Amino acid sequence: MIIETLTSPVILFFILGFFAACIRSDLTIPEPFAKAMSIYLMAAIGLKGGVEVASTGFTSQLASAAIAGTVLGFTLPILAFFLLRSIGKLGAIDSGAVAAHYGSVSVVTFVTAVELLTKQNMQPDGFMVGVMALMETPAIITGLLLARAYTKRPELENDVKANKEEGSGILHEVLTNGSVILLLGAFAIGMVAGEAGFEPIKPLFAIGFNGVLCLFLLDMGLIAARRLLQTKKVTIRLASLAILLPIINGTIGTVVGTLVGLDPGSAAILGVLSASASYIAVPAAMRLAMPQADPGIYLSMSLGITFPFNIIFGISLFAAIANFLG
Amino acid sequence: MIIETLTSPVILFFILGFFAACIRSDLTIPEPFAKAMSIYLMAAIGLKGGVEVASTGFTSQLASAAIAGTVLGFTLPILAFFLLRSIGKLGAIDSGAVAAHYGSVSVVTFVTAVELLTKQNMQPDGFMVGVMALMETPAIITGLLLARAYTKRPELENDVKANKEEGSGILHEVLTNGSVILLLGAFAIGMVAGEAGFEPIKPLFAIGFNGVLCLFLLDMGLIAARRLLQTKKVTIRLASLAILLPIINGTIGTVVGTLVGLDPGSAAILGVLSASASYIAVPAAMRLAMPQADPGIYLSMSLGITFPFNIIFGISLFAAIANFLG
Amino acid sequence: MIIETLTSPVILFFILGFFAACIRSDLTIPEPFAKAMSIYLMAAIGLKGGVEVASTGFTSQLASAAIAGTVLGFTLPILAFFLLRSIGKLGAIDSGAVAAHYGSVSVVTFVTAVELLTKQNMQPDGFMVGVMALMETPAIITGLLLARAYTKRPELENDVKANKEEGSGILHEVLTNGSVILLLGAFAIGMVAGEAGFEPIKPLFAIGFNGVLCLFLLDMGLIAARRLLQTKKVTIRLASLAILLPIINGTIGTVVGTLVGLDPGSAAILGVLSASASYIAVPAAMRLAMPQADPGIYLSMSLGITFPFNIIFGISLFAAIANFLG
Amino acid sequence: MVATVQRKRIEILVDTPLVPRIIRLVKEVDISGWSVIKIASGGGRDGRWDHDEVTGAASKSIILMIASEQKADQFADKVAPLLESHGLLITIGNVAVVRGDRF
Amino acid sequence: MVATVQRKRIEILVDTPLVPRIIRLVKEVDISGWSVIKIASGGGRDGRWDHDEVTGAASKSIILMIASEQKADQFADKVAPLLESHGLLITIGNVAVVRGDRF
Amino acid sequence: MVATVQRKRIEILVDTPLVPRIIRLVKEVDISGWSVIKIASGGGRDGRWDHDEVTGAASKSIILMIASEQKADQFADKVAPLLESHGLLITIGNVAVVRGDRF
Ligand SMILES: Nc1ncnc2c1ncn2[C@@H]1O[C@H](COP(=O)(O)O)[C@@H](O)[C@H]1O
Ligand SMILES: Nc1ncnc2c1ncn2[C@@H]1O[C@H](COP(=O)(O)O)[C@@H](O)[C@H]1O
Ligand SMILES: Nc1ncnc2c1ncn2[C@@H]1O[C@H](COP(=O)(O)O)[C@@H](O)[C@H]1O
Ligand code: NA
Ligand code: NA
Ligand code: NA
Repeated sequence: MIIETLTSPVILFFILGFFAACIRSDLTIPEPFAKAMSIYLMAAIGLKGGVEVASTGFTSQLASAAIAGTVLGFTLPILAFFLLRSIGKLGAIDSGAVAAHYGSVSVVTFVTAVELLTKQNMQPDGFMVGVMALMETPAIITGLLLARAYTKRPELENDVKANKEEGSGILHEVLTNGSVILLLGAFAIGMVAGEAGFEPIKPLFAIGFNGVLCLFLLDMGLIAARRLLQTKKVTIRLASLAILLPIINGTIGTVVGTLVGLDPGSAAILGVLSASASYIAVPAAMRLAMPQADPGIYLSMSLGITFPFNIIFGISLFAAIANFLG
Repeated sequence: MIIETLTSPVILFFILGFFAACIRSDLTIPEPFAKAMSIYLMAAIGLKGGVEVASTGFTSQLASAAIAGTVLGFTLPILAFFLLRSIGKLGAIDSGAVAAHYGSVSVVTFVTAVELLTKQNMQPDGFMVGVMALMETPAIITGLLLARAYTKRPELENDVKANKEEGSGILHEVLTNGSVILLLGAFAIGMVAGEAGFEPIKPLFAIGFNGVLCLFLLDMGLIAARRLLQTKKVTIRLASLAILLPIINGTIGTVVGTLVGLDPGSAAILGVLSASASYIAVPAAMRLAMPQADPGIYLSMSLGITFPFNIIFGISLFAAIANFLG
Repeated sequence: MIIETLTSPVILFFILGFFAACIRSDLTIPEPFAKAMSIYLMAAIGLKGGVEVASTGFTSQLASAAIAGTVLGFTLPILAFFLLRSIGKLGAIDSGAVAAHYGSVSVVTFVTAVELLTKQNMQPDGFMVGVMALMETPAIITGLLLARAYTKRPELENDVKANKEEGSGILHEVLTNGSVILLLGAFAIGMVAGEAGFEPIKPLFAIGFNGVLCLFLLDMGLIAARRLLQTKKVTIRLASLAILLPIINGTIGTVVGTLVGLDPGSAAILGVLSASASYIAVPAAMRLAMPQADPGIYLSMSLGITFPFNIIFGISLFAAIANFLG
Repeated sequence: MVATVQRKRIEILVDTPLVPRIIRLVKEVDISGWSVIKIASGGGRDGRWDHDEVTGAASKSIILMIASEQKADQFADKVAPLLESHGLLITIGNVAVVRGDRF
Repeated sequence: MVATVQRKRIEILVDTPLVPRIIRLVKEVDISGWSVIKIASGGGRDGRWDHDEVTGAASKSIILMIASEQKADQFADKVAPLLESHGLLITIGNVAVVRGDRF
Repeated sequence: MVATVQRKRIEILVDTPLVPRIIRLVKEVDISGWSVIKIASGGGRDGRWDHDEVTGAASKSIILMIASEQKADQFADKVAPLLESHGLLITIGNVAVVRGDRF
């Protein structure tokens, strides 16, 4: 599958962006355009998932996938936290922040995986979009709790005071996060509208999808490489963890997915979700909840290393594991 | 029709946006993307209307609709002005400004109405796009004249002086307003190009249309709800008027449309145009022509209340009236 | 062909934009949307060219076109430079800067020409996209060398000092220029993916193309006319040159294209490329390399006069010449 | 040490649709130039607003000008009558302009 | 000559996700309003960053406020504890506000 | 009362394509950081221009820096030779920086 991956235009555009940034080209995608594409992609996958669930109905697989995803979201950061402290030599605050990123998910990695798996006749179930939405936030809570548990009081004092007022603020922010609302909302609209209601808007959301994904991954390639080139914060140890963590988490996710009875495509997607690291929802939450944590570390690891790794190798790896187990 | 309305993805996306803003989600649509979608929608409806007129030719119905629309644009603000002063307890300047908004039109309400009516086999005539363009500006003139006629001199003095210089400026601004030019220009291009010339650009402008409208209404839902939540200026009296005025104006418009011989679909659209309130062209003109008028009032009424009312209830209402009369 | 040109929606949107700016309408296309469209257009033509070359393979025509294009890019600025100094009465620095613009190319002129020629059954070869990418930069080097050769030392002194440090900087900027990378990158992706790999992304890149081009030319019309109206720097002599230079360069390009054995469509495109003047890559390079050169001159000439001239008359002219010679 | 001159830095916070009207006054007092900066969001007596809106009528901009004290005063006098009705906020600060004789 | 009053011009450079937290402090000291300006790009001890990124977490904004000296001091006291942990840069300058009694 | 230090607020108005060249000079004098703000539109001797253009060559930005007087002077000396040819406008004002010892 790795060869099909590397000759797919979607991935080639990612590589083009990565390459352009490496030779320090001035190519840039305007930020509002990138945001527009990400809104489009989330609306489209939400809709498609909802329409699919509308025709298959709720199944027991859906329930087990939802539970498995939520449990993974809460627990994966724990292992990550201790690896980051021991191998990564990070402090408790930075470890908690990074762990939250790796427990949460990356929407673009998910979308790319769905495209690549579908081409391999391993199309995952439509409800996995809903599972992704469920997995966005639990890791934030675990990450914060771990950081707090392992931090000496004075260091967080001002923050604790601020966080008291903030407390519910962060919970609110996490639950009403724009991408969660958009994904779940579009999912619900897809379910209400069904195949027939989806028909008139299908041209935009289904037909244009792959092309938009190409342009979006072009931008992600630029951003990932620029992060990597600019960072001064990522040590060899951290760089290794940024590859090790997705392999560990992704394998756990794929195995769990197989165990709870998902088909290979969906199990692979659960692996991809576990392996992927957030770079939108979690960084914003961390900036608010633990401003002392260093964005230079968590963004460079998740965007600069883990994202490209998953896009180019991870997806194929978890597909292979799922096929082997399934 | 109200049930079809409430299960249409277009409307569901509006409700999703409204809901997201109500739970204070941070979901936002980047402003340049929203502007791009509004340019796209105006170009698309202009083109489609022009292509249709190119095939049907000029008809007497077209002429009567144009005249009816223009007369409605000039006269509807008069009733609104006196209701706003008496029931709404607004001063002359604010009443004039708000009345101008309700005499003018909302492009998105029009577009949504065309989509919903077409689904009900009540497709309006293509030339109604031209009628809409004609209805954008007359109300501004009536609103300004009313405000001036009922204001004590000193209050407007500086402004009158500024307005002397400005006078032709505002007229010019109103006539060369971007959305008017774009609508009429695309309409003309559609007429020149005809069905054959439209063919190569049809994929973008016809096929993608419904999907773009969904995303645009998602944004409008966010904006409408945020307006409503932030405003401190809208009293119960004004809120009631923001629902009463579209009902009155829309009924007048639908009746007039039927009387001048339009088919039910086009009469309903004339009703929708009369009921809708501007939130782009008129606010900008008011800021210039009567800076003392309070944007907190006119934007909250037109965007926060009348727009959602029309989208969810008004369109179905005027369709029902038109069917009843037609 | 000129009549087909003037009734094509693509050109009509350009004229609409030009007209709107002339009557000083406030119509504007948000900048990030315009940039997004230009990225889309470049990706799309790169891909289409690459896919075509993937199916035809490398031909001797491809090689001669590439060589002809590069040579034209290096040499066309020389004639332009002396005409600008003698007829245009410009100093050496401004002459060099303007000459660099006219030796380089305009992507949008190219795209529009391909659309119009295809409608006339003169579809150019796919590899001409690659030729365009090759022609973007040589003229910058010639322009800089000419300016330096004909400038008295003291005037450039600070600059020479700055440029020593800058030297490789400008070369690097020119070679890694965003549009060159995107064009060549998408071209390469098209070649790797081939017809089959292109299939899933075809809907976005092929079907939407003409419509996007309409909206982009609407913006170009606005920009061209606003440039023309605002400028105080363009004398009658310079305005005449802004029409004379594309005629001369375009004729040379078409003749050369025919001589090296291109089919009429491709020869006409080589003419269009020669005639067109850059307004993105070269201005940015000139601002860096020769900040003393006046942007008011080169942007007004290339965007305000030459661009509209080529779109409306030039393309038809070079098509006629190519047909006559071919 | 490079030479500097003392100038006024004038900032006018204004509704975006009114920018052209203020620019006209700028030109009347013959100030050498101006620059406009967009406000992304803000809040005041009316509560908070955000700029991410389709209707540009509620957006705000800052007009920034560097001018001599004399021209700054002239401009302030000219713009004062519009202050209330147009809801302007005008601040004037001191800056040193490097080789700024032309301003 | 129009009347002016002396006020403080406060600029707070802050990570965009933290803007709402600062605004809450602004409201506590009852300053009449604030305006937010986006930073397009920048650089500091960590090297350079650009704003053209999907993740808004790295973007920066300036909060601009005009206030009386007294309120500016109150605000500075309130915000000081967050200074280090939130990486704020706060500058206070003097400006004359034209007919600025309400600020 | 929180402690403040006196610093210089330097604003450089410059064509956007030239920003990297100025940043290089900033780094040479070891100023702690800089922030870039986009100009939306403006006008000068050449008449008015707008930023909404495909060609970025005509767009302008402001580079904002907070620095000590000494570094501000060093920077001004360094940038002075480019002033004319690059059409820069450089202003230097005084601000108090809250707990600003690191700038
Ligand atoms: N006095 C000024 N104050 C603020 N901005 C200015 C001033 N003069 C020029 N500018 C800016 O610099 C740009 C170029 O001005 P100029 O070099 O005079 O053509 C203008 O478009 C403005 O954005
Ligand atoms: N003291 C202030 N400092 C900075 N900006 C302000 C201030 N007061 C008001 N503003 C801006 O002016 C807008 C309108 O304020 P207001 O006129 O009080 O409703 C606000 O949204 C802010 O952007
Ligand atoms: N001295 C300064 N002047 C202006 N902006 C600064 C300065 N130092 C830092 N910044 C801004 O603050 C951001 C973070 O800086 P730092 O905290 O040093 O990494 C930079 O990217 C700049 O946008
Ligand atoms: Na994960
Ligand atoms: Na109306
Ligand atoms: Na050329």
